[in-house]
Amino acid sequence: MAKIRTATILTALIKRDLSVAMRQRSDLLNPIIFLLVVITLFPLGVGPEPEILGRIAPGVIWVSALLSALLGLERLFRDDFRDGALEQMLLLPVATEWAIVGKIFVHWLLSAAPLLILAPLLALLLNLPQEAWFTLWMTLLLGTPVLSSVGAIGVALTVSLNKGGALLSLLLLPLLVPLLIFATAAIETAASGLPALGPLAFMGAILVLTTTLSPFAVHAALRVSVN
Amino acid sequence: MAKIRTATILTALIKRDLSVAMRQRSDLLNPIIFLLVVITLFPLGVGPEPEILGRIAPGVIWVSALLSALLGLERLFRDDFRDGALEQMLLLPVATEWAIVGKIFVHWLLSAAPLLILAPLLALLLNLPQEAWFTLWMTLLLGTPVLSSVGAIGVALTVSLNKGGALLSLLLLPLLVPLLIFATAAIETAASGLPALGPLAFMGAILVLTTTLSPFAVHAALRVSVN
Amino acid sequence: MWRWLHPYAKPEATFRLNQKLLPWFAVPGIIVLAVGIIWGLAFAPADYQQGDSYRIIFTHVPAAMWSMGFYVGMAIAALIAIVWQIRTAEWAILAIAPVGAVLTFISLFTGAVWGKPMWGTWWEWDARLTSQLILFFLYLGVLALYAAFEDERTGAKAAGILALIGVVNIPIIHYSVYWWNTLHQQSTITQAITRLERPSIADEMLWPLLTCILGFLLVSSALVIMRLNNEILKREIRRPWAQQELTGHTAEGGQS
Amino acid sequence: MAGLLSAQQVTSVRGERTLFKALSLSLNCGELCQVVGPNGAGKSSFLRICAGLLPLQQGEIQYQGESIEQCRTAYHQDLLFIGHKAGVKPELTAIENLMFFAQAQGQPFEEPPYDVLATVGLVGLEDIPAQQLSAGQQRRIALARLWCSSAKIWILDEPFTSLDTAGIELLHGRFDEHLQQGGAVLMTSHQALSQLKGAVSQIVLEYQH
Amino acid sequence: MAGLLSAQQVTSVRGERTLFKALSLSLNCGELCQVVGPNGAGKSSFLRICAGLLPLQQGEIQYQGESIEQCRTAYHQDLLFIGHKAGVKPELTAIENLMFFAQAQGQPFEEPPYDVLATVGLVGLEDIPAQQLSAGQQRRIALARLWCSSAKIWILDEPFTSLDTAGIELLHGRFDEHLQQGGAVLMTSHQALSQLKGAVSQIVLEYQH
Ligand code: HEM
Ligand SMILES: Nc1ncnc2c1ncn2[C@@H]1O[C@H](COP(=O)(O)OP(=O)(O)OP(=O)(O)O)[C@@H](O)[C@H]1O
Ligand SMILES: Nc1ncnc2c1ncn2[C@@H]1O[C@H](COP(=O)(O)OP(=O)(O)OP(=O)(O)O)[C@@H](O)[C@H]1O
Ligand SMILES: [Mg+2]
Ligand SMILES: [Mg+2]
Repeated sequence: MAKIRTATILTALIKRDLSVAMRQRSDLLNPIIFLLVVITLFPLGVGPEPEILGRIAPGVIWVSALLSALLGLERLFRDDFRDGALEQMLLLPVATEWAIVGKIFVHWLLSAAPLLILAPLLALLLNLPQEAWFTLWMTLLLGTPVLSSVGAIGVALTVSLNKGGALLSLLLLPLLVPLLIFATAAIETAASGLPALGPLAFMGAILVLTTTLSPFAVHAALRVSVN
Repeated sequence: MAKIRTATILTALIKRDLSVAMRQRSDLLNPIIFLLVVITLFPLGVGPEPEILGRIAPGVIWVSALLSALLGLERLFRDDFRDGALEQMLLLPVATEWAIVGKIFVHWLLSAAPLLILAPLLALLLNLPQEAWFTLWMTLLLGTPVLSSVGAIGVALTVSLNKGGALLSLLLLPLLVPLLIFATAAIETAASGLPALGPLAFMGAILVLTTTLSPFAVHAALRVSVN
Repeated sequence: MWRWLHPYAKPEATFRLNQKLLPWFAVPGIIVLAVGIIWGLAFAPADYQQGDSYRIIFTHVPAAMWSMGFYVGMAIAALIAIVWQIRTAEWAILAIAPVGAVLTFISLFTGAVWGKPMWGTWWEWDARLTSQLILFFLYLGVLALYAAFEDERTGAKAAGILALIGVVNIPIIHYSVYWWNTLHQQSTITQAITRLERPSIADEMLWPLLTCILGFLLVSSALVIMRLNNEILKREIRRPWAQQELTGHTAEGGQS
Repeated sequence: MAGLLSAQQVTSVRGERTLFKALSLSLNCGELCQVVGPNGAGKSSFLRICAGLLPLQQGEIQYQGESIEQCRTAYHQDLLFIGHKAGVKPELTAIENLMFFAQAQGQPFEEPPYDVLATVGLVGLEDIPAQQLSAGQQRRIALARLWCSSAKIWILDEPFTSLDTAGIELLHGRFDEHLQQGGAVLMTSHQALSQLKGAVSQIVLEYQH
Repeated sequence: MAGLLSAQQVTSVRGERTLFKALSLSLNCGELCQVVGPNGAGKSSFLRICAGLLPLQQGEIQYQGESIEQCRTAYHQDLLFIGHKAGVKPELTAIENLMFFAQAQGQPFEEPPYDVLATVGLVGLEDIPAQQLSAGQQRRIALARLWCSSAKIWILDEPFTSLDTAGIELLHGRFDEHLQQGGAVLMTSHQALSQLKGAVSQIVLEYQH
């Protein structure tokens, strides 16, 4: 019975957050615009040689995924903090960690889903060798939840401050570097025709680790921030 | 006399916004570290070959410019809208356009000035050919105010629920892309040892156009949003 | 654990303990460090490949090792602060962070200076170098987050959470040379210590190096202890014992 | 007996100021307690401590004789807290906000609760985002939760803010009903609660310099 | 004579609802006008129209006989508007907020206005960001503007919100002073202004379905 309750509350929370996001559709577009600009920028900057483009493609796609996740991150708790919805969340009759999982999921859905859909297009535009496409997609699938859940910790820590995104990214990017390294390693291995299971397994481990631990860290951080 | 008044009010506004952004002296450092962190990501993702790094350097630096502009953009009017400072701004006894210029200026100062200061260091770290340094700097100088003032229109439109907002922020994209194209063209011309006056002149034209027109557009957008 | 920690939850007890410990770190620290440096710079033989430039090792390696060690120490303090809500542990985070940041900076700087003759470049985006740079950013992040809060306790707690999470970077720094085949050489010394075998480095170079490592540890610890005591005094300034401490009415160690 | 909700020897320090020391409260079923005091005395802080949102320096808050840290979920299931910031999402309509609140409290409606909206006087405004409603109407959305929750303990921080006289009367009626059904209310207000039928106990906080 | 501020046959439509039709007002020096009506009647809308923040469908607002569109700057120089959202920056301290307001109104202080803060009861809280103050204390920062402005026309939307009784009394005293000095006040409040010495005219708005 208690289990079912948790599920109801969680779906209610997710549904609400999704409809809030859908009302402010323009905010949804910001990360996508950013992605598109980045992807157009590099061929322009580097010149059209397909070979070089292909080499930098994994890095460029991943760095932009990282940065565009950052763009939407602030909104994760900030608006809720300002209008009091965050305290109500802490008062929900479920373990707050579940509610946090819900919020992280919504952020992931809004920021990563477009990326996962656009990934083949980006790979094509940037001339990534075809062998690596699937691996790229896998790294994004495994890695973007990590971006959202680690990012949530940073936002939770800074939500009561009115600091710009700079502080947030200063806190977060160092934590995310391992992910970036494994992801690009995997794609590069795949591009050279080898199986990339090793780095992908590492990413899976990171994924499991962060998604299970981060709700607790976020909860601790929120309790510090909301007072 | 009326002129002096405008200047006083404008400085008051700028001073206030700056102190909102910088509660402590240490806040000044944040954007700088942020840039360094972002720049660190690319070599990690793309690989350390100096030659490739040098080629993507303009793109990388411009992406960071775009990101830091977008990161701060939301704050430009949204917080003011939520706490009522925006209506007070519309009631100031000066032409509202001036106040808007002030706000855009603050955004530019906070997002672009650190970049302009650090640009040589970034160029060094990323191995950009020395001939292109000055041109890179010029493109940033001419381009970043465009980011701020075009971005302001988008934020003003979306500051309250505004159905048209989503569409219009998509329209901003086509405005930004020419800017990027000219910027990278200029840097490349310079890197190959030729004078890059042509593209720079175009950028100057875009700059003049957007900075003179955007305050009026922003004002119109705000009057729609704040009601 | 709690029973052991509990007495030091009282700032005054920690302060007294620190006062007793400080001379045991500071004095030997300075002596050992001086001996190690002079030994390393003046008496150890020149390297047959690198000549004299290898002598940077005597600052580079200790600084690099302890930059990581102090981060772990800071994370442990953070854990204690979060789990048991002990204020002294919160202050310990703040006492360690700047010292650690300086150590990290020294290792980066000496590494870069050493890299120029060795690899022909100041900086390379190699995995070890980059992860060490990230350690520097982490230290700065902890300091920046703390400074960002108006309320010190909130700031310390937030910084503590970040410090704890950042620990993931430490194994990355250490194993980066194994996971990625890069410029930076693999650990000879740490490996030797953990595997109890003779390191592949000449004894005449090893001993001064070990002396320097010990010296760095002692001196840095002394700095941390001093900073911690300052912090305690600053926060407890209104308490009678701190007043007495400052005005110096009671004899040293008179009451505890 | 410990009472439904009790605070024991609670002390709160914010910044460098001690707001109150050794404050105690015992709230039983059918009781309403009003916390009064000048601006900045610490009323909201006390309410937030009671709701478990703010750490307290000393003392304990108990729900049915158990510390609220221990029985967090059970307590929150039985608690309805509305603070200065009401937690109404400005982007969503009144109905959407209400549906969410009901679901979150474990009382999902089968269909949109138009009757509740009618009670609080929001007929005809169902489809407008809360942001576009007047101050009082936004407050009414938050207060509509009082009509669709089974929580026994209500903690309300200045619920009358922005309400017109009719709204205040309505709320008084609802309080009476709730108390008769065995609920309890802990609230602050700068206005006297003279219209209430039941007894009102008061806790007076002074502004400590 | 046209009066200091006058509204002529003002009509306002929001969404699909006509809030009020052909509403007129004439406010002279030394007069206070209170707009009353239930939640959502359109009081705030009317005040915002008078301040020039909201477009009106029909009619005109005049300042000293001139349409406020024409003499916008002069009007805004003589106007002090405090709405539901008071425009106090939560990141800044009380002093910083006040200094900005004074400068923006063209009355820069030579030095920080500690006396004004003392008047509104914020002594000892000068250095705390407004965010960390209580609801009533934040309101007091906004209202402190009434003590450091030379504006003749005050338009205040529910200024008593969150204030304790002492604060409300203080505000009444300030209103009396302002009216005696020849100022004018247009305000809304759900509370009666019984403590005022001068006469209060009322505009009653009904909720139009
Ligand atoms: C900026 C550049 C550099 C950085 C950031 C850096 C960083 C580090 C770090 C973090 C360690 C400690 C590793 C551990 O204890 O696990 C270390 C150790 C060491 N570094 Fe560097 N380093 C740099 C450049 C160099 C250069 C140019 C050399 C010489 C070729 C060098 C030689 C060593 C040696 C011999 C050790 C000791 C390894 C051991 O035996 O454990 N480093 N360095
Ligand atoms: N931004 C807005 N956009 C569209 N409609 C609005 C907006 N603000 C208010 N309205 C509508 O105008 C009507 C009147 O609102 P107004 O704020 O003027 O009421 P009010 O008399 O001040 O009420 P209260 O006593 O609750 O403050 C409301 O029914 C509301 O739906
Ligand atoms: N987030 C916060 N951080 C630090 N101090 C705070 C915070 N919120 C409130 N305070 C301080 O606590 C004191 C009491 O605030 P509280 O909100 O409890 O007062 P209150 O009695 O509810 O007043 P009001 O009637 O104005 O709502 C205030 O002096 C304020 O400075
Ligand atoms: Mg309060
Ligand atoms: Mg109103």
